[in-house]
Amino acid sequence: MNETTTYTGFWQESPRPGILGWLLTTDHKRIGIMYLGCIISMFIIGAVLGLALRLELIAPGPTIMGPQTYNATFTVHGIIMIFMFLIPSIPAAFGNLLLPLHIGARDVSFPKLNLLSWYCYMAGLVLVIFAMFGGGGVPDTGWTFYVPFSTQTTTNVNLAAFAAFMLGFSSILTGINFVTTVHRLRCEGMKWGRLPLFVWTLYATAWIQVLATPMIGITLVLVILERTFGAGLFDAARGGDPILFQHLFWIYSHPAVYIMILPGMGVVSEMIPTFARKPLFGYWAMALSSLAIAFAGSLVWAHHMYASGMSDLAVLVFSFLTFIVAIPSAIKVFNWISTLHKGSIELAPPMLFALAFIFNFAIGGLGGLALGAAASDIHLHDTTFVVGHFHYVMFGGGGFALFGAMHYWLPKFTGRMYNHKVAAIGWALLFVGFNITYMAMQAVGIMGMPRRYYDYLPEFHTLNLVATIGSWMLAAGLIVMFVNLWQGLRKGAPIGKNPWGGATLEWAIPSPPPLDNFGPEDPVVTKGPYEFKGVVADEY
Amino acid sequence: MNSLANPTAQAVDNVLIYIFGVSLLLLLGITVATIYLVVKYRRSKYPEPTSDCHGNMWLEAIWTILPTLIVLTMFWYGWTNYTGLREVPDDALEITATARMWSWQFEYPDGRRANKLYVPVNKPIKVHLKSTDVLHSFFAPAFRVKRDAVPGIDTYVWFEATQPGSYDIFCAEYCGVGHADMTTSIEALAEAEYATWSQPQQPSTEPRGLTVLNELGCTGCHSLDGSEGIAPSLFELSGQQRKISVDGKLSEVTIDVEYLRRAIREPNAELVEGYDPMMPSYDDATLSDEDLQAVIDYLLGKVAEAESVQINANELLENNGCIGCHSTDGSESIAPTFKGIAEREVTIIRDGQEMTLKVDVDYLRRALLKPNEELVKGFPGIMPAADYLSDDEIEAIIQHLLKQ
Amino acid sequence: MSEHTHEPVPYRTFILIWVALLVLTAITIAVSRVDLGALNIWVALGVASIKSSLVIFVFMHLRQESKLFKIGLMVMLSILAIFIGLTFFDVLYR
Amino acid sequence: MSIEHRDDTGDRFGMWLFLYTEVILFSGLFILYAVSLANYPEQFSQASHKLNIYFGTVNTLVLLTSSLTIALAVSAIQMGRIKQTLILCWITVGLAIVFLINKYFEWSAEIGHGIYPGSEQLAEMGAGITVFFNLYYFTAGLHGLHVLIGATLIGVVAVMTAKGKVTSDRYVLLENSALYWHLVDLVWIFLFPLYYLIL
Ligand code: HEA
Ligand code: HEA
Ligand code: HEC
Ligand code: CUA
Ligand SMILES: [Cu+2]
Repeated sequence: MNETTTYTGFWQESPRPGILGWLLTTDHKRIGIMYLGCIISMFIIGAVLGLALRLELIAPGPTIMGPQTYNATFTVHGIIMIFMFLIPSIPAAFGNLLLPLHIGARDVSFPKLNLLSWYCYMAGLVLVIFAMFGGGGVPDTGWTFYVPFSTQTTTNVNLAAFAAFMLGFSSILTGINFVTTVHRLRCEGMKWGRLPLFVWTLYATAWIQVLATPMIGITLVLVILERTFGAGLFDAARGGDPILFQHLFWIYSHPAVYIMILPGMGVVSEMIPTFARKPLFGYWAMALSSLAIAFAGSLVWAHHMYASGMSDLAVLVFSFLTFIVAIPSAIKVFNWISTLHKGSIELAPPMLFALAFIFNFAIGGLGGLALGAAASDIHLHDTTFVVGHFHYVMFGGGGFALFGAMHYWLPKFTGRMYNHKVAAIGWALLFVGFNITYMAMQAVGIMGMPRRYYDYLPEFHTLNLVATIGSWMLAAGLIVMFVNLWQGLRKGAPIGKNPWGGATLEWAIPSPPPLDNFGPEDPVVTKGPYEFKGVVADEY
Repeated sequence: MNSLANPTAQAVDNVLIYIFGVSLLLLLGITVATIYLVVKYRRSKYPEPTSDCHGNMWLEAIWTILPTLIVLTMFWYGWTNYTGLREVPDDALEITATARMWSWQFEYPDGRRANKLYVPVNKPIKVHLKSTDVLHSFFAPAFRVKRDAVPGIDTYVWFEATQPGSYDIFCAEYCGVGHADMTTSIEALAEAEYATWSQPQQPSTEPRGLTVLNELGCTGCHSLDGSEGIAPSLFELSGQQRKISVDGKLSEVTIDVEYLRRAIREPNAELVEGYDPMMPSYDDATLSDEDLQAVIDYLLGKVAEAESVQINANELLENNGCIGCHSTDGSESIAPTFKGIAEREVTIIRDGQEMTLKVDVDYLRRALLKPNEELVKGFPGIMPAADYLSDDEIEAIIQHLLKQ
Repeated sequence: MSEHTHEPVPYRTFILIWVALLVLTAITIAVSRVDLGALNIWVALGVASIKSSLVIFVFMHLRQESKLFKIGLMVMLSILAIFIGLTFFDVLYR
Repeated sequence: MSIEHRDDTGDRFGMWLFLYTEVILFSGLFILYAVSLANYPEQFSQASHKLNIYFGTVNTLVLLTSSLTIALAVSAIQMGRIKQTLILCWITVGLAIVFLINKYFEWSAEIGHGIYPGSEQLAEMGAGITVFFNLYYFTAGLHGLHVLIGATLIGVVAVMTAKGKVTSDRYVLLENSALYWHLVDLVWIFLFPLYYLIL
């Protein structure tokens, strides 16, 4: 990079100066950065609550909190982690930062809508804060809002449900934007077969956001209406059906887990070729399996309900469909591993996260198979095994992918590099601590400890203690990682255009990117996203 | 997880072992392959990749078909064993479990109730699940069975204990503050012990009429001791005068056999003044003529026996879930403790106003029957009204509490 | 015209469609007064589907849009059908 | 980057995507309807008879006609007939208001009879009927909200047209509001037979 001294990038260039330049911006990169800031803050709040949960479970009986506090804590932990952290994480933050760059566009299709979606997200955030501190009591329904409990409890469920509604709306707007952008704004030469995998997964995710999210909207509105009018739509005594609520809830919330994991898979599919300097193995299989996951993932929601009292025929059908979703995931895992074959592998920090992703996701996903089988789920349902399963896929998968993305792309957007050694230490602590924590949770779940229990029988003590200790190691790893990133990205050594030797479009423009992304000329693409011949990594 | 050779546990364990086994192999394979490749093709050894292979149709086909076959076996095995959890052997003993915030009550075919699930060994047990408020879930880890109790919908589980012992029951569906405390146990008893347990404790000496009154739930509304509630007491009826209204016209009758017969067969034709027409009518399908006679005889003649009704207040507190929220040892989490309640001064909130009262019989009766009208300060208004208990039972509980 | 717009639809077409919609409305009401048992609901839904196709294809110009729009609509409708259909595996067989 | 970038097809596609989400939003209520109808066929038909079919029919006509006028408005602006466009838009808004007034009278009458979510009278009519009316109120209420939003949208676009911000070669805003309005009509096309016409 020649103009290092004068070059400023999108951080400084802006039609409006100062804070308004951010709050009123329609630039996808600035909106992405604002999302990222909020998401990481929410993650830290949620994670501290998670740590508190583990601390309570360090020994049987109330240790640091009573039952009501515990229930409120896991509810808020769950709502934050799902609706405010993981669902928007990669799509809204890195999707916004990268989607236009990846397809050679100057922005998304609807920049103003994009900003509106960030404001919806903020509104949801503020509402949750009101729900927590606004009197009436912190919501205590669990993130699942199951009726009839959620229509009876006296806590601030209405506000929390409305907050989730707003967050859903924000997610829908992002989805609409991304689908349209991918269809309409690909630059010249950017054929479907040349889209980076990250774009494919964002595209598949965006369809889920568009087609599934409204269902949670109407479901939560119904909960609010039930609470206000007492209509009894889910009350069996008045002709309603409480199990129907669960259908409506999971029709969204199962596809939502693929909103959480698909973009992560996309991130990993970017990093593995780059650090193996080899084209992604089975490009079309990878692209189509993303769509397959999105589609098949919409058919399996009732696997959360085998023990709910629904019909046995439904158990048969949904168990079958659940196993079908596992197949495209398996295809992805095998293709990632084959990409390594005969490559030239560098274990840079993002690659460490990518490899950890594969391992964690495999454990979580294979655990999902035990949950998908009808007989074994009857035992495992609503035990801490399920809690272990979803932390493996959501944190070990989605979370690790996000951290990987931060290590991989943030230098691009700040123009500075963090310390690689410290990053590796943070990663190791995180990886080991993570596995100790959640492996122990899975084990105690197999023994039969139910979830959402603040107190438990003595025979579950040892493993819970192990899990709690693991969570401290995890926390230490996270702190090391965040501090290192923060310092590196602000004060680290300046980097050139392409620190990793990546072949997608963003690596061909200066770091940080200029406000108009590609300068005056629109880019023209002539080769696939993983053709590394002739691409050289900059020294930094 | 005690490893038990009971049928439901075996059905589930087979599947668990199969799936976990295959998964472990897959995980091992994936991990070893990754580590091997990462080490072998490290950049320090291979500065440039030695292939730029874009993929391979055959490999893609293999790792589409192979996983498909694997998951299909898992699915099928999981499903067939699941049917084993759903098909109840014909000779099962049927017990009804009622879940409520936050306790379990088990009711046996003979009407006996308990708060632990006593079962004989080597006998299939079918447990019908009911809920009176929110979702709960019956979870017995040792038998690997679990099913939600859903208000208004009938669900069930079945299991068979093959060895005597005590096995945990958890509530596995989140149901509020007391969720983690909603635990009890299955007490599997050897046949002989179970036989003794299921003997009626006191051989019935009570008159037939009284039995019928209890069985049909009359005592749910009517007291037998003179205390008036939602329905007139049935205490010492013989010869009493009653003000009744027929089609809105008031008149007075003296209680006799005929009056009682009409009052039971067609209760709403003649209403006792001051009461609502809420009593169901009992035709001869539910109440045979003989039993009706027995009831009337009992009501008119053997009044004195009413006092012999024995109620064990301690059992009532346990079986009705009071102990699920109220402790007897002075600890307080969800609800005020019963310990020392008799000498207590309570601060209550009624209609938004705070006031302090001394605990007495009337206060306790209000607290039991209309718990949410006067809330003890600092506690949520979550206590269900105990109005399904008979007046006698209420009275017994109050007396018992005052002795605490 | 340019790539952004398409040919205007003549007023006459719209008015004809409107008349068709009114006729179909009359038909549904008429049919609904005849007892066909469980068939009633299906007839009502059938007529409603015809009416909505008219609205979608003509009033909403779907006819003139590219394939993408049509595929999108199909995807949405099949997902909808799946949501409703699979729910009935539970509700009808409980 | 915020250099003006024009892509009307993209804008319409975005609108269609938004309409999909609206359909799914309503479909939550339609699933509840379908399941309850399967459970309580007789009660649903009884309850349906309690609804006033005249209100329903008149509103159907009103909405179909408004759908026509807004469709005509799009053709009008394509042909550059601004004046006609404005008139057609305002007729549409007027019809929307008629719809809402009609709804107001219909609901007042029913609420006057003690039929509304959570009312005691409704509870006494038994499980199936209660469900029917709850669903009816929620669905029609949500639909009414959409009528309100759609009418506002069209009003705003009409004002913009009058000011020359929506023109004969730049009218995607009008097209998109029209699309939204047609959706409102579509939902009613299903709502009407499902709630008013079950025998
Ligand atoms: C990111 C989120 C995420 C992801 C990706 C998944 C993925 C999967 N989940 Fe998970 N799940 C959750 C988040 C997620 N889940 C959450 C949050 C809950 C609990 C919600 C609550 O109740 O609060 C839950 C609960 C849950 C249940 C209900 C448990 C219960 O409550 O009883 C079930 C049951 O079927 C299930 C199954 C699956 C399956 C089969 C997959 C599959 O997609 C997994 C596919 C992956 C693999 C199969 C592994 C990788 C492949 C290989 C290693 C190759 C070899 C594989 C083969 C040969 C098959 N999940
Ligand atoms: C993405 C999703 C996500 C993530 C990342 C986590 C992270 C964690 N969760 Fe989470 N969890 C959920 C989603 C998630 N959780 C959901 C959906 C539920 C279900 C809720 C319900 O039942 O309704 C749940 C429930 C749940 C339970 C079960 C409650 C119960 O059923 O009884 C437990 C118990 O241990 C737990 C623990 C933890 C822990 C220890 C972490 C840890 O990973 C957190 C460790 C991290 C830290 C402690 C942060 C340390 C870092 C800092 C302090 C930052 C410092 C920063 C700088 C200096 C810059 N969680
Ligand atoms: C769902 C929990 C719950 C159950 C079950 C329950 N209670 Fe309570 N009870 C409460 C709560 C909470 C209060 C305090 C608030 C109030 O006064 O209503 C209370 C108050 C009382 C009081 C007044 C106590 C005082 O300190 O003044 C009595 C007496 C009582 N309950 C008896 C019973 C009996 C007998 C039963 C069983 C038939 C029972 N309760 C079942 C929750 C419960
Ligand atoms: Cu009852 Cu949990
Ligand atoms: Cu799921």
